[in-house]
Amino acid sequence: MEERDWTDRPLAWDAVIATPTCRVTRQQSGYQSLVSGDLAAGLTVLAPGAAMIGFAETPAGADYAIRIARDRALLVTQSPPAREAGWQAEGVALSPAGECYACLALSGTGAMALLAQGLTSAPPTGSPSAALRFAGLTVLVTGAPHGCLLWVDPASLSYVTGFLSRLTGGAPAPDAASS
Amino acid sequence: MQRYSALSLLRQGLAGHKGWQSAWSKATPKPAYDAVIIGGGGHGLATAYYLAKAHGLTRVAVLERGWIGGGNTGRNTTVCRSNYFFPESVALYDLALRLYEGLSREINYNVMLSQRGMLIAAHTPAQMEICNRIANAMQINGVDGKLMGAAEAAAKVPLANTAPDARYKLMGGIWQGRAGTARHDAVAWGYARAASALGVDIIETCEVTGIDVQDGAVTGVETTLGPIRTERLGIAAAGATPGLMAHVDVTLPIHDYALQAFVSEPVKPCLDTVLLYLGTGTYVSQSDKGELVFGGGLDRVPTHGQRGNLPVQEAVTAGLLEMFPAFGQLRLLRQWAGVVDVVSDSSPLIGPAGPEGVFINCGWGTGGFKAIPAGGWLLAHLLAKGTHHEISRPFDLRRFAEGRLIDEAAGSGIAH
Amino acid sequence: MQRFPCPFCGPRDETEFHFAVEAGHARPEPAGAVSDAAWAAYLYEAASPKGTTREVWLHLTCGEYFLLTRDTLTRAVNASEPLPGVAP
Amino acid sequence: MSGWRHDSLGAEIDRDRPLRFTFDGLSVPGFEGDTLASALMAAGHRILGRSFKYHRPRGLWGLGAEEPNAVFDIRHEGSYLPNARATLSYAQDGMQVASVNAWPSARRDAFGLLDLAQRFLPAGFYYKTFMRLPWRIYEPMIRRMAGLGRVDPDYAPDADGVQISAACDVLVIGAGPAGLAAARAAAEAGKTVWLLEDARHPGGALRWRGGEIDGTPWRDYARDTSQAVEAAGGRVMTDTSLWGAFDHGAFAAWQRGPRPRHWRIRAARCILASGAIERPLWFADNDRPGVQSAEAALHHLALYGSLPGRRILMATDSDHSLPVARALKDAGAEVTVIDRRAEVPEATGLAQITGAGIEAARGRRGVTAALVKGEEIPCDTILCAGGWTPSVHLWCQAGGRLDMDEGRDMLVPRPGTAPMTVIGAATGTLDLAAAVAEGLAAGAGKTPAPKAPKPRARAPLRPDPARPGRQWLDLQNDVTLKDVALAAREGFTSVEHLKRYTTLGMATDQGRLSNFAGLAAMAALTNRSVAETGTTTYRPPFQPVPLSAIAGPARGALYHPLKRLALEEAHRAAGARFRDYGGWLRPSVYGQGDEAALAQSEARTARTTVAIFDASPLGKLEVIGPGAAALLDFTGYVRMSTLRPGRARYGFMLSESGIVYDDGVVLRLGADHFVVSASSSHVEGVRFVLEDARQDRIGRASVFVHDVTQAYVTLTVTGPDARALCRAAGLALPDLPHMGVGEIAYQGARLRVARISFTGDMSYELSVPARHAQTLRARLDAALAAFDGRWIGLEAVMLLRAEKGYVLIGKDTDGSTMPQDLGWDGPRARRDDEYLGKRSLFTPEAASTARRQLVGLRVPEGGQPIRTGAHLIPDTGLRRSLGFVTSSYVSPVLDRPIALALLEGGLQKIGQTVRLFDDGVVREAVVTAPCAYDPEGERLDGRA
Repeated sequence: MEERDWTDRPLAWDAVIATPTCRVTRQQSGYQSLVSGDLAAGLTVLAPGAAMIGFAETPAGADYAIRIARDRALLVTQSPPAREAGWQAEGVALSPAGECYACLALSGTGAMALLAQGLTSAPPTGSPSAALRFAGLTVLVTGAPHGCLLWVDPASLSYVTGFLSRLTGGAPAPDAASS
Repeated sequence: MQRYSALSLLRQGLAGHKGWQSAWSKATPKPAYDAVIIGGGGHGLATAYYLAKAHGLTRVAVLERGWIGGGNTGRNTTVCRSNYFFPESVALYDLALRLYEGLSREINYNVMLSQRGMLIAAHTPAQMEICNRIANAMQINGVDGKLMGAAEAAAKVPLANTAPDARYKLMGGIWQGRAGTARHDAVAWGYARAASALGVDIIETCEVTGIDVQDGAVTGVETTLGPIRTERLGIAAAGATPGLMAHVDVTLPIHDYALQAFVSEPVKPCLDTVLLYLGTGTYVSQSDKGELVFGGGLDRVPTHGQRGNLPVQEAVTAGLLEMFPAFGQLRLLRQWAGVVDVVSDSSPLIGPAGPEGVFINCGWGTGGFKAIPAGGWLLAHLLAKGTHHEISRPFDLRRFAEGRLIDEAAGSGIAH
Repeated sequence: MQRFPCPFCGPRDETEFHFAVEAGHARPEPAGAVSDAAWAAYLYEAASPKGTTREVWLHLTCGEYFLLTRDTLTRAVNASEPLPGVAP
Repeated sequence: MSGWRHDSLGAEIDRDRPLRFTFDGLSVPGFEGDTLASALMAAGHRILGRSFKYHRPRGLWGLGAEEPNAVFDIRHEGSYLPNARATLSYAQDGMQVASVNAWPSARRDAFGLLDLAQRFLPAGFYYKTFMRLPWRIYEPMIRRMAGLGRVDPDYAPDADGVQISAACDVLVIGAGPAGLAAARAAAEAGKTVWLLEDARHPGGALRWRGGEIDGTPWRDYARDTSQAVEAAGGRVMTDTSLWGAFDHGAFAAWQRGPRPRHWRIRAARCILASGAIERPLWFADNDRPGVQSAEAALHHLALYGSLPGRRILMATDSDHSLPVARALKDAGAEVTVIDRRAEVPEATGLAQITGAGIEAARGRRGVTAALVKGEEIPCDTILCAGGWTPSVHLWCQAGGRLDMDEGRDMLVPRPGTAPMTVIGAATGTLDLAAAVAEGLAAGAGKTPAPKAPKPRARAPLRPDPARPGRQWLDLQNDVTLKDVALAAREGFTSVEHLKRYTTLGMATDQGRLSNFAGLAAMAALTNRSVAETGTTTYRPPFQPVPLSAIAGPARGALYHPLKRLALEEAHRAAGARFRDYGGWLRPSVYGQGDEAALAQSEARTARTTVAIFDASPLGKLEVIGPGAAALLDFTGYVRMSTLRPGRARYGFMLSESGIVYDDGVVLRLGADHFVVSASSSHVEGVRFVLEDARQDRIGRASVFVHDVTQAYVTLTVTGPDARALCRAAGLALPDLPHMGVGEIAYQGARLRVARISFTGDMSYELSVPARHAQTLRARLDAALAAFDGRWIGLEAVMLLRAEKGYVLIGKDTDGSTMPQDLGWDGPRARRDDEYLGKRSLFTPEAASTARRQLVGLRVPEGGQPIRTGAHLIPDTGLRRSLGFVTSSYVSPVLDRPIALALLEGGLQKIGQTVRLFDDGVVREAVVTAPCAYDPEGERLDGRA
């Protein structure tokens, strides 16, 4: 017996997890930027029309900002913001964030129940921040028409997909089985 | 003191056990004592015993707000060890272990010190290097520490996880053969019985509500059973110490946290050592009754409530099963929590504090049980002589202002 | 399993929070004018009250430091407020 | 053989589906729906186990989690479960069931002789003997005797437990009549209700007693309630144990099934309807097989058609158990009621002996007679109806207190002491209609009115110390009344002392049967009331819960997540081997064979031509805003406000106690824009330090921190040919000095170039957005061959930096290392502004010259490498550590071992010989400066 031999490979990023009530797929997002400071002013100059969304909220348009903190958000836009990175005169800090977050779509009637398996408590209701602890990591959760989107740091993507596939494990999702 | 032995058991057995006397006398407070000790846990009772035994001071009272041994003495995972890094710590904990080694015979009470050995298990080359650092530190300090390789370590814990997908594989670790466990309640009762036999008053359900000070020196304590005069006050009250010291306007570098412990249903022998996994932070041993006794990290919310919460239970249990997948067959039987007083550098506070005549012995954090004999020995020395024993001097409160911290977690990379 | 209110995010599980320090520890400055004892008191001392306490906590997911008033014995949470200077 | 099966009764078994299992090797028939207890009873098995201490033969007592005796190891279809209670385990075809703590079997246990020595083995006997030799000598024998079931070393249950979090308006615990009524009322009021039931079916005692709830047959009521609860968005879950009540309305439940579920439930309100457990009676040898709970007998008869015997005595002191006697008689047993009351209403058709109780049981391996009024009455079964003990565990877990209800002779919840509403038998209400009324009121949100005190009808039933013989209080742990008397005599009179000294209540039934008895006995022995004697605390779990359910799926690779590189697959394809470095899975070396040799070879290449390594985990914290420089000046040991844009500077972050917390390079991209390269395992910690200072000191509107670590992949090209390789790869690198920072366009994105060296050779840190990582890697890779370059892993990088004496925080430093100990005294000596940790650098200890300081070590020519972890000791022979070796390698370019160490007063000892201690072996080395290679830094600019 010696050191752990790390030969297990990361799960492919395009792996699909499917259960009778839920599908998990990787989804491409638009351009990501981290924006801090005066968020209202920031959105006006960086992505006019983009709405700010909180936990499990579904954006109306293609451009939107996912609120992380009181003065910080992840801006997701279809084209890169037309400003240089760094400090903006409007009192806003801007960092292009490439794929700072990888986006997993959980869709189907069992999506929220699957999400709840990674939380230490029932999902919050009406939280202005989309950030929360999932499976021991800080992730962002936004809404989607048929479930939710889970935004996780790319280095942990393999762990998160591994976690989700062990949870679903071919067994029916909890909604279908328990009552 | 009525002597305990196989023969006395035999004799009493034939007499229907009618002749056993109370293990310790139930005392009521006298107006004054030569020394008063607050806290009827292991440390307080040991202090009283050594005051009487080693220093001949018998006008001594131990004040316990509940029942003796009911605090952290009766709420821990019973591990005894001295596998520490800094020489100051090794001297302290090895004094405790040496006193433990002769304790059952000395106080004629079987505290069941089981020196079954303890393995601190490492999983990566980096951890093995740290383990070598500690093993060498122990050897230099005259303690039986040894670096163990994978095969030797695995032989000590036959059921440990060897699956290829184990998160933490056993690469080896530090072995201390003299480490082990002792019966926690017996330590409190044994010291109480021995102290009581020497004339110490053990006063239960007596809570201290104030400390009397005149001209900068202690003159007595106020209690729920009335005032008691004394010019020497020892405080061995763990998590209650900050509150007691607040009476004399002393603020200590202590935070109180809940530490949980867990017990499985009893099974036939399957683990013969004490094991701490560096990877999971979970430690486990099997009691003589067959239960697996295990624990892990603190509940990281400062508290005085003796209750644990679910997230830590889940993490510690997952850690145990990651170490021993076969233990997934077992069930949790009991869970409890103690309030531990954690000092900023995770080493205890022993020495004078506040008014003249007041001495504290606290801040043992998660590691107080193993230190009971030493804690008692050193506090007794302070109370009797008014000055430090060489072993307790480094643990004086002044180390913070001097910047002379004894930070084991930082020094060894291993928390208590 | 306790639940603390982040002044911004709302109630969240204890696992999302990290205890920072008891409230009211003003940093003594400048360093040259601070005694060893005063500095040690600032760095290490804690009242650890049994009962009501006011503390600074960090909400790990959003990064906000805030003030929490709670009872260390009953674990009741009384109030949570942002640090001074936060626009409501 | 006394138990038997009625030919038609049994509401929950399916007689069309027979099955067979083995018990201690004997074949036992049963039906689908049987528990092991009901099947074994029906088949006539009486001795089901042996007691813990005396190995007394024991039979079935109860009907649920309180069962202390019938505990089995069960093997079935590849799964294995030790210590399973017969009452809670359902029989399945082919199961192999074995008794525990007995050899070779419970029927014939070789250790049964121990009972003969019982008089020398009183409670706590082990505290009084076994002291002559070390305990470790006696212990193995005792350990072998102890324990119940066995762990199967070859069976590891799957880590497939599901953990789910949920919330509800009203949590109702227990689906007996009171709980059903409460759930119904709450659901009809529009609340989201979760109704949890431990048993497989709702109904509570009505399952075997029958009856109506609120005017409706109970089955219909239960069905309608389920529908109402689900219609209102709630859930009804059976086979689910609510086992823990935690802070702030949190609860934990274990739902059984093929994949067990661990539920964390947050409830706005909780209604506790956990019922009550029948209390035993105390008489001599009340532990004999055949002595059972009366209620359990009715349960087994009505649900499974199982009867414990044909000649049954039932001892009681209330009317509540008369239906038990009647049902058994109707089923064909001969039943005599022994009623403690002198005057009782005539129970039609039942033989009655009034004004009497059982004084002793007769029969060694099972009841053959009972002693009543001094006369032996032949019987094969003694049923005990000793009254009721409310199940208040969860109430107490939630902080609730208890009151002694003298009239009902029960400890009941004291209203208002815990955030729960308790109803039904759990609060002492045994009357069905009253319990239902309490449920309806509680479900509608009302707080129940305090109960009217009930006058005490007669002296309560208590263990009687005056009676001869041994009376068992705790069956599994073998605690008798005499043990409690001994505890009282020896002063262990507080309830907690009693429990710990005698082990009463510490068995796997968690004191359900014994706690009250022990309490009552101690009260009687010490002339105190039960209230004065006190109660023990109940802690989770309410009943034993599988560790695997609590642990959940966080096992193996899911236990502590590892971060993975975007280029992991490419590195694997290039032959990389991986290791966990501070939570990141990174290449250690490339290729097969001895790791140290590979690392040497990689390092040599990096010194002679060029090498590339993946440095992506290095933190990238952007600090942006007018207050950025001030923030970094305060949080850093080295001032950054004086850094020019386009340049980088190495610095430290200290804790307030002056200890080096992290090191790294800060890049200044613009006046208000910095990037902090935190070390890979400290990214989050450094970010929170920056946030703290920003929010609490510098001003939260003037500076912001963005963690963009994972947006980029960073590949570091290092070696004399670094620049040439980059150019060969088609990168139009700007002309940068050492510690210069620039940017070039790369495939429509930006590639940041920083001339930062962790190896001492010319290095280019190339950072591109992750989506361009593959092409950048491929281009560099393609260019490698021309230079005889290679990819190198972390082991080689560690070696290269050690040759230069560059520290690795946490490896070459410990929790006492300050920057001056690393030779960085400048800012401490010169900075007059405030920064984190400043004051701590000036305590008496911090100013000492005898601190442990970083040095290098050189072994004599031809000497072997030093092992990391070796200590430095004085040459005076004193056994004292002066420090220790933190890093050790063999340098391929120097062709000799190198090492770094922390040594007391080390900076003044350079050139001196010191002694090294490693596992008892002492040798010598010479203290050197930390940097062993190219101390002048001439290689930083690469090949000319």
